[in-house]
Amino acid sequence: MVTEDPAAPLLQMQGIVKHFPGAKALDGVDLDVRAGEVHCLLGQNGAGKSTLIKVLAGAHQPTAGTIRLDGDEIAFPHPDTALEHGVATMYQELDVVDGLTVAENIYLGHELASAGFTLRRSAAQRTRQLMDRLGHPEISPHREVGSLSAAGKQIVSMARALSRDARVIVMDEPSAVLDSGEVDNLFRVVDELTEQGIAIVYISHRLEEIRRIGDRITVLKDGVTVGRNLDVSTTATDELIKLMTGKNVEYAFPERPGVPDDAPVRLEVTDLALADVFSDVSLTVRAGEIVGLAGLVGSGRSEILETIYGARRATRGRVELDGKSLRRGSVGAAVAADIGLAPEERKSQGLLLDEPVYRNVTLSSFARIARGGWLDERAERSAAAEQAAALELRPNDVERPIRTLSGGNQQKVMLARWLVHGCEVLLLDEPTRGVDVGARSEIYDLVRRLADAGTAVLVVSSEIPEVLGLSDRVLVVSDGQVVHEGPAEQIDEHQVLDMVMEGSVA
Amino acid sequence: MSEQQTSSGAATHTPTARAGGRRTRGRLPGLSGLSGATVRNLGLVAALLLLCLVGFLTGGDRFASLTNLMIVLSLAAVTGVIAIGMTFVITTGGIDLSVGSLLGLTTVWASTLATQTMADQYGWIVMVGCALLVGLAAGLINGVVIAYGNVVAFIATLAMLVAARGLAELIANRRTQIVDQPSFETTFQGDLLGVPKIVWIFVVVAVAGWFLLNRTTFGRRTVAVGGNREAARLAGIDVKRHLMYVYGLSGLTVGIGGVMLLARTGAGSSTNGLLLELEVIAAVVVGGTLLVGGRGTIVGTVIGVLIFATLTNVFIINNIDSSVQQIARGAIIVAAVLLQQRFARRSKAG
Amino acid sequence: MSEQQTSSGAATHTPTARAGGRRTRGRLPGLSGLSGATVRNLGLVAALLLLCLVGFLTGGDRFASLTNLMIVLSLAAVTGVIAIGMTFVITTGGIDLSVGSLLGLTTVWASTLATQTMADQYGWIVMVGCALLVGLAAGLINGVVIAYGNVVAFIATLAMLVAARGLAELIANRRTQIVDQPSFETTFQGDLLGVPKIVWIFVVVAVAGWFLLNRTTFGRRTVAVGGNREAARLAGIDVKRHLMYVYGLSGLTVGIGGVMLLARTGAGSSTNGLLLELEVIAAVVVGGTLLVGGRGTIVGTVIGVLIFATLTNVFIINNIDSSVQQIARGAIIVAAVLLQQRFARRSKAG
Amino acid sequence: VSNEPAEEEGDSGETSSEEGSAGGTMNDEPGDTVTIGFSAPAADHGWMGAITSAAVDTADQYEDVELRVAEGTNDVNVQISQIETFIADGVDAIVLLPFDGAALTDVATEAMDAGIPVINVDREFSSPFAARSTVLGDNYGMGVSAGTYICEQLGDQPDAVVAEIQGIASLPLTQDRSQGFADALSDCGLDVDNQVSAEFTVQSGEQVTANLLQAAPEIDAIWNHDDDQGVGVLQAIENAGRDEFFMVGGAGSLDVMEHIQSGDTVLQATVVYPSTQAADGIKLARLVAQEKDLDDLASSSVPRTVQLFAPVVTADNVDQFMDIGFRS
Ligand SMILES: Nc1ncnc2c1ncn2[C@@H]1O[C@H](COP(=O)(O)OP(=O)(O)OP(=O)(O)O)[C@@H](O)[C@H]1O
Ligand SMILES: Nc1ncnc2c1ncn2[C@@H]1O[C@H](COP(=O)(O)OP(=O)(O)OP(=O)(O)O)[C@@H](O)[C@H]1O
Ligand SMILES: [Mg+2]
Ligand SMILES: [Mg+2]
Repeated sequence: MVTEDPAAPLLQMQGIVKHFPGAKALDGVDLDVRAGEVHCLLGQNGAGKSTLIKVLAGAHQPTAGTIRLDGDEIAFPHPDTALEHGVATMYQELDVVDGLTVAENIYLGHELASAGFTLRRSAAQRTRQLMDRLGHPEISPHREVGSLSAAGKQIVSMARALSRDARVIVMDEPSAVLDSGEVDNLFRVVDELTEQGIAIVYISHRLEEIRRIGDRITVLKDGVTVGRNLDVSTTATDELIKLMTGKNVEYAFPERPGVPDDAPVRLEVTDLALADVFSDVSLTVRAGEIVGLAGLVGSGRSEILETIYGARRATRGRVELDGKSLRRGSVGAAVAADIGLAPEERKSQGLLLDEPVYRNVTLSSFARIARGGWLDERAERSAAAEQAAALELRPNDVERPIRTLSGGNQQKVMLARWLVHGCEVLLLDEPTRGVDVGARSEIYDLVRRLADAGTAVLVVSSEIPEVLGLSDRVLVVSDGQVVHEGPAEQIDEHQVLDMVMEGSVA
Repeated sequence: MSEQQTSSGAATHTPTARAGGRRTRGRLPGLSGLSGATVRNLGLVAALLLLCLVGFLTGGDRFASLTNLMIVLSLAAVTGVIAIGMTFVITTGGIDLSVGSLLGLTTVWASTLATQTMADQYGWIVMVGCALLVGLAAGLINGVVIAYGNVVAFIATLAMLVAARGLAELIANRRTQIVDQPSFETTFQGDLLGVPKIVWIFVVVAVAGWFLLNRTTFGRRTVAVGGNREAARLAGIDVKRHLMYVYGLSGLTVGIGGVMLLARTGAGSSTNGLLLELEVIAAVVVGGTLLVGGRGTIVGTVIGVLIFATLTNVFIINNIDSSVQQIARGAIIVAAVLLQQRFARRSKAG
Repeated sequence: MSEQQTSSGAATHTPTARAGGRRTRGRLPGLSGLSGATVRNLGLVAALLLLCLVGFLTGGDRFASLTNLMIVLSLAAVTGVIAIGMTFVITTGGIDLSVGSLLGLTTVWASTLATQTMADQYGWIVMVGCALLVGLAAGLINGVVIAYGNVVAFIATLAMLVAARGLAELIANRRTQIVDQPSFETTFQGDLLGVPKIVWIFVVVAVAGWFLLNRTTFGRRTVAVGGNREAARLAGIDVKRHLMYVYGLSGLTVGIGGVMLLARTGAGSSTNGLLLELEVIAAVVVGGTLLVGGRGTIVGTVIGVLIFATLTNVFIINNIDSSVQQIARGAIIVAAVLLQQRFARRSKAG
Repeated sequence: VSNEPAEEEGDSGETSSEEGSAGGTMNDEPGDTVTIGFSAPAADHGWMGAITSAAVDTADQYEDVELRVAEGTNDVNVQISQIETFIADGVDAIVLLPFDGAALTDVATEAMDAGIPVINVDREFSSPFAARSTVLGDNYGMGVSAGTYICEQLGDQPDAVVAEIQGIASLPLTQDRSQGFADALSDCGLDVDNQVSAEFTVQSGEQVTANLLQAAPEIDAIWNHDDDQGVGVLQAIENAGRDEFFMVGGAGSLDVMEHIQSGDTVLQATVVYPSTQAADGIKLARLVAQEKDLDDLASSSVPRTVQLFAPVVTADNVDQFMDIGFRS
């Protein structure tokens, strides 16, 4: 139900330009959002989506351009002002404070207080209401947010946006850390909100989500609006992808050539267990095989990978590579044995954000790059540049600090690290989280090429279609137990969901 | 052996553990949000009790007496008040190295001939006001340089440390200024209900600090700024202004400490507070406040301060050579932190 | 005026600047990957030059002479060597508060009667070996406590500060031990090619430190550990062992500093190095190494140390009251940091 | 006033300190203008502050003296650099109160070799060639004086409890004082029962004393090394309400002398440790640089060593000492 004239935009952004020192993130972007609609913002990694909504939120000051709310021109010099005008934002980088409780996080900046003293009881009460509304009554208002999973934090972030008297709620890739059950929940809330006439700006790289809830689409490319006022129901996927990438991309998974029966077992995991997280995990990955781990967020898949890798010390069990046992709890031993891990949280677990690309690429390969502890920077650069070219890194410049790369390109750097090192076993945790369509298919192709070259690959992903599409064999994990194992062709998304469905976000 | 036992025990309990784990992520089941802090403080309390036990075993009644308790508390009072302010600073992820030398400056400024003469006319409020104002102003200067000048706190407050000591020397002309102001002395010296007045002040400041940190928007924002500065900014908090206030608060507690020190020693001197900064920071950090910011505990700070004060007391009661004292002190600091961690870990594992 | 000029000058060059900027992200044109650090160092060099200008204007030839240069360099040498080690520690995101008191300990240990007697037999190597070993061992203990005991560096090294001072007092029995060992004196005292030998040592250590940080895997790991500890761990670096080595390195540089100080003063005393830690850290941080870790610059550190040494020199030459000196010193520290930031910003904007 | 008859027969300890007042000797006649470099440790306690102030005041009295004051520092490395700067500047004389005598010996020798006379004050160099002249306090003697005084008072009570409050324990001078004190006490069969060390500061004096009083429930006598920290010591005693003992101070601040005079505290005596040493040093340096003699002496030149006496000030003789007391 839309309350006002549906055509009159509630929010209008015109000619937004934003320059960062040395980089133009936005170069004239237009966006108009109507009350009660879900307006989707599409674009490749680095297209400027997050920058645009940060301008809208008052977190960045635009170099040029105007913002109108209800037709009145308005400026948001601080995040505060935007919030006061009813523009609430869920940011892409989780914006919660670990040391505060759920209720305190939700009311941060607009605390319920009298004379400076916080009113904890009413804050808790309202938080409970918000959590009920979001379908998570089990998250207590007094729980410390640091103890929540990424999905739980995303829910707190959403509750915070709801706690503001918002007319426009901006969601920057909210589903990236959510699994399908959670996404359903999210969409139910979005429906509720739009019925109240609240406008939603929704950013996601998953086109199927946009098909489900979107009304209209704006497409950004290189900081410019290239598609506006596109109707979700009538715009073809090919067309969207073409707008975003400027070319036709096959949005499909690579062929599965099939693993020959005599392929040797590269990685063998026997009865692996980590106290309180998972137990009795046994699996094998053969040379040239891609094995997927499917499951809900929080089911323990990341821990399985990290334990195999030695980043966590297994309480029980064995990990063997080509028949040789690996030392327990030693990443060094795993790396020396040519096992590589591309971790789940690229930024916090994988990259040195201020260091240039080439140093990130060679970080695990000193044994190859250095002689007697002395680095050969030229060799480093050329090794990195070679991989950058092969992976079509954009921009193809290995001197650039990683921080300035988009998510998809950062992920490519992570892969390049293990390509330079040369891996027999590659462990990939959420390899396409926050990665745009174009880069996604490149990553799929790359993984497949690696497998074809004889690498054993173990992939974790929360997007079930991705696991099913990419892997040769799938293991379904629920609550720390492997509940199913079988070829990927013989199982579909619904069956997987049925197997894992009694999980929880918190 | 014991590992085997633990893991098999865990296996038996796995269903419950997982169920509980789902709600509280591996914390002890049934404890609310505060439990983490409480458990960490348990380790500290254990360290303090251990120290007291040693004190009792070696010192007997000389240690375990009411008088001695008051001595320890008086000893802890000045450091303690300043440590309360420092807890806020460290919770924001900052540091304030200037507290020691500012303590000297406030005592000097509040006890100049001019101030004391004015106090003879208008009462002790002049001296107290002077100390508080000087502390607050210096703290705000720190805050402005750090928040608006983007100078890293370590350097900004180190500069203040050096400068304030110089200023104090200039003002005092390197002499010790004796407090001879009856209204000040009667108000702040001596006991109230058998407890030294400066200990009362410490108690009041600690309680006020606890409420400020845990029950007010100011305190919650302090945690937010330290825990995730960008998130705090995006939530609409004026981070810079808040940082300025926090350093101002630290300066203010130094001012209060200055008044207390004047009352206790009866003299203002530019040498007051020499090396105090390290002791205060150590007490706060041993107390469990994270140096990287985002978590602060007033209770922990108070216990931390008491541990250091008790340590000094036990040493002197046992008439220990001062060099040996230092070696022992170093070892005990590390031991206390390790003990605290052990508790924290065990609570997680259990 | 001059600002106007600079900006219009920049405008003329805009096309080139942009072309370069596309490759190097807003760095000054034509500078390679190191340019960020270089530009930041420019600000520091400017601060140092400014200071020298003041020195020249006020002191004339008394300042601008070769003798005076050597005086400044000798003053900087001991602090400088220790600051090199500290740069590594701070680059990992840690801190080492124990350097001052370890300096005292190494000078004492290397100049005991026993050591000197052995040195009479086996040569100066005994004293040097003793200083280096003591420094290294203490540093490694710091490292073990920090890396494997998970004690936060501030506290662990503070404990070492206290304990080492106590130990030094015990060993020296609180007396100053005079160096009376000819082979040591002839080897380390006096000049070589007109430059004091301790300055040569400083130069060698600084150059070695630069290579170690910028051209070896050890240095790269140091930056990685400080930049993102978890990422370093997952990349296969043994973070704990590396941290232990880094603190060991810091201890080793203190040992070298101890040898230099023994040569300079001819006496070992437990009071050597009092409060040196703050000065060293200040020099490193003013030099541009980030306290949060992940970025370290040896060149910056050397300039930072030189700034502090020159400041002392200029003050003495100008016969400024020592209280006023301290106030000025505080102000100048802040000014230097602000100047450096200004350069860094302008370079980005250009 | 330096030739007052009283002084000739009385305490010789005053000889040197009396020179601090505006004198009328021949040597005070203006001569060639001389530049004197002065370096001392950080003025981080009252006595050291008084040292520097007295030096500056004395230099101000002479229009022919230009004084260069280096920043007070407790870092021997920096202090060496200060002396090096003085040498490079070619000052006419250097007055040096080293933070650590041994550590500054080499550089002082260098100065002497460069023809710049060095007057060593208070903390002695380890080589006789490092100074033209040395003005010494008598730290050991100070301890002896304090111990002897306590012996006089308590000599008949072999089990009397004696406590000692040191200054900074790690300084050699503290060790000298304690040694003298212990030696003197042992002469009459006493020993130190409780020993604590403060930091020469008021605050630390108060802190350790509060604890000391708790550690020792019955005390007969306390010797406190330093009157500056004594302010805190006295306050702690007052806070604790204790008065069963008497106390002897050290250094001789004016406040302490006033207390002794009025008898309103447990302070019965103090041992003088002249804060005018550096002032004497300046005077000597001026004479040496102008190549004059010390005309109060019969011998023809400035003496190599002037060791100041450490007299005990009690209520009986305090009036004589009031004017050399320093405001701590
Ligand atoms: N603070 C900054 N400083 C410099 N450049 C920046 C900054 N923030 C963003 N950029 C650059 O601006 C461009 C747009 O980035 P933005 O984060 O808006 O992309 P996005 O569309 O949200 O991508 P993603 O889908 O990966 O989230 C990128 O090239 C990025 O490198
Ligand atoms: N540090 C920790 N302490 C205790 N329990 C933990 C910790 N980290 C994770 N867990 C528990 O381990 C389980 C699995 O966590 P995790 O979120 O990594 O799984 P996942 O399947 O990889 O999900 P995601 O898709 O979010 O990565 C969860 O039940 C979580 O509660
Ligand atoms: Mg984005
Ligand atoms: Mg995961």
